[in-house]
Parts: sequence; C-alpha cells; structure tokens
Amino acid sequence: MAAKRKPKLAVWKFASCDGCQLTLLDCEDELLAVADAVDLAYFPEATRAVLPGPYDVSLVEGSVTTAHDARRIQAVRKQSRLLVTIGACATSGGIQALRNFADVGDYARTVYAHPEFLDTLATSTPIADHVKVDFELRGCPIDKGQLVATLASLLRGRLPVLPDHSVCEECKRHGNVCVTVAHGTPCLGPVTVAGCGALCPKHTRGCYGCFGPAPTANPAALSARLAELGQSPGQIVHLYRGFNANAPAFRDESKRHEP
Amino acid sequence: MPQAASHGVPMLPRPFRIARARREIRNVFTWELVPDDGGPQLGFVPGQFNMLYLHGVGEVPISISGDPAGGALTHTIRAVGAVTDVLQKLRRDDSIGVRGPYGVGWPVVEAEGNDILIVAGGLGLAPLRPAIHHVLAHRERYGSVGIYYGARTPADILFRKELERWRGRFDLFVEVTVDAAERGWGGRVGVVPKLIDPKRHNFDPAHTVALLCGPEMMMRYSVEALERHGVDSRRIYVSMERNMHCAIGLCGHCQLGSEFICKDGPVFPFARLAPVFHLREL
Amino acid sequence: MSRRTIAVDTLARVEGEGALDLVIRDGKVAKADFRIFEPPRYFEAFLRGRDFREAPDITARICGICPVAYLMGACHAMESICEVRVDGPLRELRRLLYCGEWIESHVLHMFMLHLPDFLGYQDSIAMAREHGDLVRRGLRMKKIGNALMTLTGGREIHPVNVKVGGFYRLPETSELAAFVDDLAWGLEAAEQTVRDLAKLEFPEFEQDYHFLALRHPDEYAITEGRLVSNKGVDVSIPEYDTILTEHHVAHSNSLQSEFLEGQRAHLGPLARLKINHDRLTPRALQAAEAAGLAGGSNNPFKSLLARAVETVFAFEESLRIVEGWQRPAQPAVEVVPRAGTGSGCTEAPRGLCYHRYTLDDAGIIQDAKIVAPTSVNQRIIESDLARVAEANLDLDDEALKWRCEQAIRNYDPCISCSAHFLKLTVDRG
Amino acid sequence: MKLLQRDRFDDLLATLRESGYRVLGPRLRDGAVVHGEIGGSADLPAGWRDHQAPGEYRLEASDAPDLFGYVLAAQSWKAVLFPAERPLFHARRVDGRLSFSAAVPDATPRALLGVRPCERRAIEVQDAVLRDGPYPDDDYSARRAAVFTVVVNCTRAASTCFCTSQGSGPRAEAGFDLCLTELTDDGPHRFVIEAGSPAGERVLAALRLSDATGADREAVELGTARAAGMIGRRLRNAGLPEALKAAPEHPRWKQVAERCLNCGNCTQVCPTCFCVAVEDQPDLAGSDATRSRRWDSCFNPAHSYVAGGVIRNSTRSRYRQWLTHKLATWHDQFGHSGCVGCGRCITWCPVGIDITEEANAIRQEA
Ligand SMILES: Cc1cc2nc3c(=O)[nH]c(=O)nc-3n(C[C@H](O)[C@H](O)[C@H](O)COP(=O)(O)OP(=O)(O)OC[C@H]3O[C@@H](n4cnc5c(N)ncnc54)[C@H](O)[C@@H]3O)c2cc1C
Ligand code: SF4
Ligand code: SF4
Ligand code: SF4
Repeated sequence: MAAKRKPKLAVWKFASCDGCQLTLLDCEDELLAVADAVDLAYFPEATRAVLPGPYDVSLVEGSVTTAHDARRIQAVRKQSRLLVTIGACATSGGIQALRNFADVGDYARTVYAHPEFLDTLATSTPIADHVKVDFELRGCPIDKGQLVATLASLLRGRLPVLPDHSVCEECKRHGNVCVTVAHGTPCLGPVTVAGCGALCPKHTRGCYGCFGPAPTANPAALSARLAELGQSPGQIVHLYRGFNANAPAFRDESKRHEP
Repeated sequence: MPQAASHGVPMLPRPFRIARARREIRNVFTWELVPDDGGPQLGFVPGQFNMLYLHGVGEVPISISGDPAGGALTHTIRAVGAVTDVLQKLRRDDSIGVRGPYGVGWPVVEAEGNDILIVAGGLGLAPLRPAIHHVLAHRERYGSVGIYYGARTPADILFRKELERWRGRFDLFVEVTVDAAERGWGGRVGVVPKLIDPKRHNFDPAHTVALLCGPEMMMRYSVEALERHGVDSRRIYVSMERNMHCAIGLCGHCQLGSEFICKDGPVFPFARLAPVFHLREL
Repeated sequence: MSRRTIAVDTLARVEGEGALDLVIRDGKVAKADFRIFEPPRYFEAFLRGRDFREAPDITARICGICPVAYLMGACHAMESICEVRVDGPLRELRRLLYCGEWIESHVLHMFMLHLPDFLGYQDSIAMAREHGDLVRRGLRMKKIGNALMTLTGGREIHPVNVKVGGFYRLPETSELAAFVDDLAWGLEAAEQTVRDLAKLEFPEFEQDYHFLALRHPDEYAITEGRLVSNKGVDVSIPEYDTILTEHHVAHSNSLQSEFLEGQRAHLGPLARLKINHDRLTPRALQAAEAAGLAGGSNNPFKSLLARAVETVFAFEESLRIVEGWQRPAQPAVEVVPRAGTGSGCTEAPRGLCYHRYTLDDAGIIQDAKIVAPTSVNQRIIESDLARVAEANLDLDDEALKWRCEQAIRNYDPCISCSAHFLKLTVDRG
Repeated sequence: MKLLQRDRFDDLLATLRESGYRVLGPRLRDGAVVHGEIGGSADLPAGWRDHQAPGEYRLEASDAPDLFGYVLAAQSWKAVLFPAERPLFHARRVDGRLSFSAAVPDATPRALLGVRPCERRAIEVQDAVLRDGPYPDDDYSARRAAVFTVVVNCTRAASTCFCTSQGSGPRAEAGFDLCLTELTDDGPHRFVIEAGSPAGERVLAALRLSDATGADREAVELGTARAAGMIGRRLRNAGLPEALKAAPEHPRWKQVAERCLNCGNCTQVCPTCFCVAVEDQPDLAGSDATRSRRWDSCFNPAHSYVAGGVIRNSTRSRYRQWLTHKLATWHDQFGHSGCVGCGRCITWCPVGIDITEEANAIRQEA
C-alpha cells in the first residue's frame, strides 16, 4: 500500500493567476507534512530544485491559450502517472475563456498595442480538451481542504470522494439563509457543485459559480426563476459567463439567453 | 440473529487481521480474518455481510463467504473500484476494520425438508457458499440439492476446486455454464436460466426453495424460469445489492422502494420485491 | 573572445512564468531582457460591457497572490466615479483585510521564496530541515495573515466579501477582538524576524533609484494618498497616466510601463519605506531603525528587510484596528452608478497597482485599464540584472545564475499579474 | 394549565437555565428567523412576521408585541438533534495495527424553545428512524434524551403550511415538556402554559404561576383554530401511498423534473429526512483518519451509486424517490407518513415546487 519510495509530486502552470498552486503553500498546517510525504519534484513557485520525471502525481493549474502550451501539456501528460487538474482555469478554461465568446483579435487590440507580438489561440480551453485527466479539483480558487484530502487519499492509493451535489446542500448544512428565497438575490448555488463551503451565501451574496456546474445541474430551470426575479437576459448571460464561462452547462445556458 | 459486536456504538469497527489471503481468479481474492483485539470471532448466518473498513480509504459491504460452522471469518472480494482496488493490495497480517454481521440471511433452517436449488452468477457464488456449506453439513435435512452456476468465461469460475469436489458427490448436482467458452472448455455454454430443469435435475418445484445471487438481470431471468417451472415466488430468495454507507438502516442509501436492503435484506423472498424488481431507476 | 552560454529553464520561487535573456560579450552585459510569457488573458477587454459591480471579483483573478490589490483598486475606482466615500469602520476593515494580504504575501516571500537564497537552500522545505523553528514561525505568521483575510474577506485567495461600497457581510466585533492574542504574537514574531534578517549578509549593490509610492498625510499609505517619489514627483492618483505610460514590447506578453522621460520607477517595499518611513507605526519605525533602514535603502537585496519591517507594521496596524473596531450598522455604503471615468491606486505588497475605468450612466464598463506593479518594475529588474551580472562575472555559472535569480526575487515579481515562468539564459559569448 | 405573563417570560428562561439547559430558540439573522442561543426574551423576534410562499420567504416588522408571531424558522430542529456533520470515530494505525475510538455523543442538556407542533411531530418521526430501531444512533439518542421541549402552538399559519392534513398541528396535544400558547388579544400579553412531562411539571412548579382561566383556555382554542383556518394547502392522504407506489411511470414525474433544479434543498430543510453519507478524512502522514457522517440527499447521484453506475440517474427518478419516500414508502417502513406538513420544502425550494400539488396531481390521475 504505502509505497516505500516517496511519490513524486509536480506542479505545472498554464494560463492562470497562480492562486490554485498558492493554495498548496497556504496549507500552513499541512505543508511540512506534505513535504514529508512526497518529493516536491517540480514546483517552481516553491523550489529551485527539479527532479526528473516521470512524476507520480502532477497538479496542473491553468488553461491552454497558446499553441506552445497545447504542446507542453502533452509533454506533461507523458511524464505523469496521475494528472490532476486544479481550479477553474484548468477544468473549464477560466475567466480568460470569455474570449471564446468574442473575437480574440479585438481583445488583443484592446489591451496590446502590438497584438502581432502575441502568440495566442482564439480560445482558452480546459486541460481535459487536450489530454486525459485523471481527477479534477474545481474552484476559483480550489478549496484547501479538498486539496489536502486529495493528496491524503492519493497517498493511500485511492481517488478522493468529493461532493457531486449542489452548493445549496452545503449552504443548508452550514445553516445559511437562502439568499434567493429570502432576499430575491440571484444565486448560482442550485446549479453549482459544492466544495467551497457555500461561501458567498454565507456572506449574504449570491454564488457566482466558481466551482462550476454540478453534474446534475438544470440551469434552464434556474434561468426561468432568475427571469422571474427580474434578471434581464443580458444579466443572465453574465451570471453564467464568469469564472467557468466555458463549462458546457454554463456555456450552453448563457448562449440561450444571448440577446 | 447473532448480535453485531459494535460495542453499542453503531458504525464502529473492530480491528481484524488478515490471517490468510489468496487469489481466486483474476481480480477476486479471499481473505481469512481473525480478531485483532482479543475479542471473539464473529458468528453469522449464511447470507449475512460485514462492513470492511480500510484505514483512511473507506468502507464496503462484503458478504461472508466462509463456513458458518466456524473457523476464520472469510470474505471473497472483487476489486472493482476505489476501495476494493486498495483492499486487493493488502497482504497477510495487514489490519482492517470489521463490523457486522448484518442483514437477513438465507432461509436455510426454514427450508429444511425441501429441495434446495442454489442459482448463482459470477461473484454471486460467494454469499451462497456459506449456505452450501450449511446444507451439505446437514444434508439429511433436505431433499434434492443442486447448484446452477454461471460465469462469464471459464477463467471467471469462482471456487473451481470446490465446485469440482461438490460435483464429485453423489448427493447433489452441480451444473456450471459460461457465457463465452475458451479453448479447452468442455462444459456448457449459455446462460444460467436455460439450465434450470426440474426433470433432468430431479427436483420438485412444489417443494423447492431456490436461493439466487448474481447480477440483477441474471436473477430476473432465473426467477422467470423457476416460476415457469412452478416454483412459487415466495420460495425464491434473491440477494440484493445497493449502495450502503451504514448497513444498519440509518443512512438511507440502500432503499429499494419500501425496503432497506441492509436490514430488511439483503436476502428477500422474491414475492416481496416482485412489484418493484423490474422498475428502472428505483 | 570567450563565449559561454548558461540556461536556467525555470526561474523558481517567483509567482508566474518568465525568462531572462542575458547576453554577455567581452565582460560586458550586452543585453538583459526580462521576458514574461505568461499568456495574455485580456482582462481589460472582457471587462467592457460588464456591470461595474463585477469588476472587483473579475480583476481579482489577475492575481491569486495579491487579489486584494485588485479588489480594492477596482472598488476605489468605482467609488470615485460614483462619488462615494467609504469611511470609518468600513475603511478600517478594508485596511485590516489589506494588512492580512501584506502579512500573507510578505511572509510567503520572505520565508519561502527569498530567504532560501540568502541561506543557500533550494527551497524553504530544505531550509526547514535545519531552520525548523524559523520556518514554523513564518508559517504561523502567514497563517495569521490568511486568517485575517478569511475573517474580513471570506477566503484567503479571491475573497468573496468585498464589494463596491464596502462589504457584503460584516464580521462581529468579537470576531475581530479574538485576534488580539495572535496579532500580539505576530507583532513580536515580526520584530524578531527583522532582527534575524538584519544579521544576514547582503550583497553590496547600492543604486540610485527613482522610488514611487502612495503617500498619505496621516498614515502609512495603502489605499489612498498621492503618488510621490523621492525625486520630486507629487501627483494625484488620477494623474497616474501622466507619469507612467504603458507600452508593449516585443519580447514579452506583458505591458511594460514607461516612467517619465528615460527613467525607471521602482515600486514596492523599498519605495514605500523611502517615501513613508515617517509614517510607520511606532514599533515598525523602531524595527526599521534597529535594522538600519530608517531612511529606506538603495540596496534592492535589502527589500527582504523592508518586507520584514512592513510585516511589523502590518501586525501593529492590524492590532490597532481589531482593538478599536466597532461593528457598524450597515456593511456597505449604497452606490448608485454614474457615468464617468475614475481611478484607484493601492499599494499591493509588491508595489503600486493602478485601475482606471470609464462607466456609462447605467454603470456598464466602457473602458478599463489596469497596471500591475510588476509591469512597472520589470524595467528596473532588467537594469538591476545587467548590473548584478556585470558585478559578478567572476562567479561560476551556477552561482551567477543563482545571484541573478535572487536579484529578480528582490522585487517579489508577481508575473501572474503582469504576465509568468522565468527562463534564464546567460549567453557569455 | 397555567398562565405566564409576558413580563415573567424571562423567569421561564432563567428557570430553564437554572435547571441546567442551554436555551435555543428563534432569532433574527440575515433576514430570516433561525434557531440560535437565547439569552433573554430580547433575543426573540418580537413583532416579526414571516410571509412564506412557494420559493419565497420574506420577513416584515410589525408593532405587534408577540415573541412568536412568525410561523416557522428557516431550518428545523434537525440541525440541533442530528447535526449536519459529525465525526463518528477516529482510527489510528500504529505499526500496522488499527485501533478505533468512537466520538463521544453529545449529551448537552438543551431546551428547545419555540418548537412548533409540526416540528414536535417531526422529532417523533426521526425518533422512529434514529432512536427506536435495532441500531440506535448513539449521538441522536443522547441529544434527544437531554432535550427539554418547549412547544409553542401556532396561532398563525403560512401559506405553505399543511399540518392539518398531516395531523401534526396547529396545536400539540402531547409529547412535549412544556407547551405554550401566546395570547395578545383580549387582555394582557400572556402565555397559557401546560406541562407534558415530569420535567415540565418541575419547571412549572418553580415558576409558581396562577391557573389559566376559562377565558384563557378559550382564547387558546380560538387562536389555534384561527391558525387552522388560515391553512389553505391540503394533502389528500387517503389512498395516497398506494396511488404513488402504483404510479412510478406517471408522466408528471418527468414534468416536475423539468422544473426541478435537483438542488436537494427540499431534503435538507425537511425535518424528517435522515439520509447521511459516511466518509473518511485521512491525514497526510498515514497514521490517522476520521470517519464522519454528513447530511446526504437522494437528489445526489452518489446516493444511489453502485460499482458500475448510478441507479437513480435522472432528476425524474430522484424526485420520484423523494416524494414517494416521504408520502408512501415511509408508511411501510415506519407505520406513518414521513411528512409532517411543515411546508419547508415548498418555501425553500428555489423554484417553488410544491409537494402537495405534485402528490395531488399524481394521485388524481393515477
Ligand atoms: C450486501 C452486499 C454484499 C456484497 N458482497 C460482496 C462480496 O461478497 N464480494 C464483493 O466483491 N462485493 C460485494 N458487494 C459489492 C461491494 O460492496 C462493492 O463492489 C464495493 O462497495 C465497491 O466499492 P469500491 O469502492 O471498490 O468501488 P467504487 O465503484 O469506487 O465505489 C465507490 C463507493 O460506492 C459504494 N458502492 C459502490 N458499489 C457498491 C455496491 N455494489 N454496494 C454497496 N456500495 C457500493 C461504496 O461505498 C464504495 O466505496 C456487496 C454489496 C452489498 C450491498
Ligand atoms: S416533506 Fe416538506 S412539508 Fe413534509 S415534513 Fe418535509 S419539509 Fe415539511
Ligand atoms: S431517501 Fe430522500 S426523501 Fe428519503 S430520507 Fe433520504 S433524502 Fe429524504
Ligand atoms: S424540488 Fe425544489 S428544492 Fe427539491 S431538489 Fe427540486 S428544485 Fe431543489
């Protein structure tokens, strides 16, 4: 069971904000235990040391937005026994996938004087669009508890058990008051997968879906309710077009409401 | 029913040690477990199951596959997923948690005086093995006894040596079939329900108790065959499987209509399940 | 003419991915390009058409290391357009949130990213084997910073509780008060850290920098003030564009900023200390004096010490806030959208971060511009690198590489913000 | 029956505290009435009115002095007696040997103040599942045994209530320690109070109250009758279990599944739903693990997962499980309905799906 050799952990970065890999460094209580349990074989944000592959577990942050990255992820996959994507960018394309709904040339011209210098694809895509992914951790950013649980489970030779249910259930378990029912606030909780601890409703705001769609999500039913609550089609589009805009359930629903 | 040895706290396992581990077939293995806390060995009735707990990995319901007359606590397990895959890697002397036994077993006592048919598919033979042991140990209390067993391929035949030993006895019949033969297989090819034949196997449908365990599809067609031959659905028993987190009627996961598989079953007279057995997604 | 090529594929312990091309010809540095190839993410573009209330959460995703800088920059800009002021306990709570980020980010950088260079370790984990107490102290300080962010912001990375006008939900007065003991401990731990770090050997490397930071009349500026430099610049935040202009250079996916004519601005803790040392809290000032940093320093390697001093400040300031804070009745000021252009500037841990937005009268964003501190510092990093390399040509390849990396880490460059992955090639042809 | 004047209400709270109970009751938080720690009557939501409708809940302040003028708190007492998450045991492995230590059941004495009659009934329904079966849940049993129940009868009802169909309210007859009815009309602000257990008698005795008059008793009748009269929802129970069980393929299931978010809110707020998931939390070092349970829901695919697939793999089949369990199969399992008519699943369903409407529709057409 417990391998005699310490497993090698690698952390890779694609287009992202670094927040998900920072989550690992934010595990102040567990970090030294992690370092005891695994070899941090490749983790540039934390160490200069580099151990050669193959790696037992690769954590991949970020989305694919350049041709170079599309090739690089293939190389990462080849060196990784288990590939775990971490965060909204890696699992759905992230906020930068908003470009998928627009003309990326326009975007580049808005920001850069010389877009011709840029090497960039028209889309931001999740890692799973490019290579096989063994497991995914959702969230923008990922949840520290889920990350530690994942590492602890992998060390024992199994994939972790993560919730497949909505944020609502988590919200109720925490004893929060439903912001939609009690205040009429638009909330993506009913269609978003649990994992964050129902943070937004806990702070009396609507969930913005940063953990992405729940496997059972029925966004059409939610949109109908949002419209009753006074949300315009444009607002509904923006609600789904957040940090997981490119996740199929959200993407398709947002398209249904495009003015 | 023997008492569950849970120290009054539900869902608390006891530590057991793997005294013997052997591979049966490709991804199926059998363990013999002994208590590791100085406490007594668990007693059970055929058809009951335990919850096996692997530290930090999880817990799974697994039927008891050993001889109810005594000896080590025996489980036969197929590696199919997150927990069982890790269980497969354990070795002799490794420690696991056990709680149980749970559930309603096979009606081996109630069935005395009747003919007994054991109808098993795949790993379904494991939960039936204690019943076979019991019946053979008290052979004189029963009429005809027979075993119909189906496996996918010859390589998937469980307890092969034991089946051969049983086949060698003159006081029961054993029919084994496979879905797909391989080279060198001289036996039957086909599905279990097709084997069922009172005349050929000399049992009296009016006084037969049939014990079924296997994939639901296989059980469904076997029940149909048995009923066609005149076995009353109140005397056809099936063992069911559903997701279980507690095994004691508290977690709600194993509900099938009105039944909790864990405490009302896993063994049911088919008549009781007949209204819901065929319903999809129940 | 000797030619040596050294390649460091990965510059480690920085936030993001970039590369450095160093070309050395005949003992002279011919070229020092600090390349950033963090792929472009087009934040300014997709902010167009979004509601002004969405800007804080969206722009926070520019950087997971200093999201508060973006949350606050966007809030301040929007509030200035809508002519709303967030004052009193709400302002204090924002300051507390920001202090939490300073603590978290500074301690991360000091203990986990920068200090291993000084002590000669590949990383803080290797360092922990011999300096376990030190690393554990750092982790505990960092955890307090994160806990402050969680208390005020809801979570440490990408806080959910910040909105234009204030907060969604206020913590209880008692929840803040409960931090007193931890903060008092942290304050002492930070002071001890200053003492410990002051004993390190710093490379001799004084430069004549043009430091730029926010300056506030009453406090060590974080979210408000004027843009002030040590060489006479003194302008208001909306005038940012008159002193710093962005341009896009070919070797990089980030936008670099041009500062005045022919000059390079230096942002971050050393700049703040230089310009605002007289605004430090008492114990932070003492710590700065004891470490010989009272008037700031022109040695970028001493940014490590400056961060330690600012960590003392952040703990001291947090302590003051939690001791006096009373929960107000409303978690936020009401904000009604207005058409106009406005800007917000705040001191991210690694330096000034600028936001400018134009809204229509429904509060829909028409235009957005965001300047991250690293895109300004990028140029100074390049000039430092050229000089550090030149001054250390006697070092062997490995040591030179390490020294160059350390020089980059002086700026705690958040390449995620400006763009990421530092690849260092030294061409000594 | 005794009479407790409003100005002595804090004496009741003090007596409960002196008897060793932590008092939990209704408070305002985030625009709703929720259960929390009660220090004094000032913590109670005096004058607040809740308006409940399918998918909608709003609080409104009024000048009325009543402490229990709201109808039903957002979540039920289930959260207290059967907490949403709880460790079961801790497992340690030293030198390859396992040892287990069970989590200690929580036997803190608690007084539940403001239990509505339907909620009182819901506690009995959970008793049958969690306490009175062959394998009692130790923590539930311990908490339950340490609880002092102060029922407050309903004199108002919400539009979502249907306790009258389920025989659970608006007035509690038995199964409480104390039962109060708050009276504000015709006379001073007062409570008619009656004991339903020896523990309740002791508290009453300590308070030295005067007897309720005939007029007070009549006011109780009138008040609770008024609540009954306000109830507009009805569940037609006769023959319902049979009808539901006979209608597994009814088209209505598919129709409701189109509106249903599959969010599980209904199961979480339901005071009788008891499903839990049991999970391991392993540590990083490999030596320790905690096994805990948390509320689960039949709306979650994992609820019916077996190796190879999810059995209830559509919202249609999951909604069917929820409604059929509550209103039909529960009878077979426990001899009574799994629904007490509190209406929470109707109010707190974000899209306002109404269990009575669905059940009545299926029954009608079955
Ligand atoms: C009463 C009973 C007796 C059983 N007897 C045996 C036996 O003797 N030998 C044997 O090999 N298998 C038996 N099973 C099936 C065995 O429990 C599952 O194969 C096992 O739970 C799969 O777990 P996993 O984690 O490896 O698989 P995964 O597919 O990864 O399952 C994940 C989790 O889902 C749950 N789960 C999945 N499948 C089942 C299932 N069929 N039943 C209950 N829970 C499930 C478990 O909690 C499991 O940990 C029995 C099941 C029941 C209900
Ligand atoms: S089913 Fe609905 S009305 Fe019935 S008890 Fe549960 S929540 Fe209340
Ligand atoms: S099966 Fe569904 S309806 Fe029944 S108790 Fe469990 S969650 Fe509630
Ligand atoms: S019925 Fe309502 S509350 Fe229940 S799962 Fe469906 S949408 Fe959610």
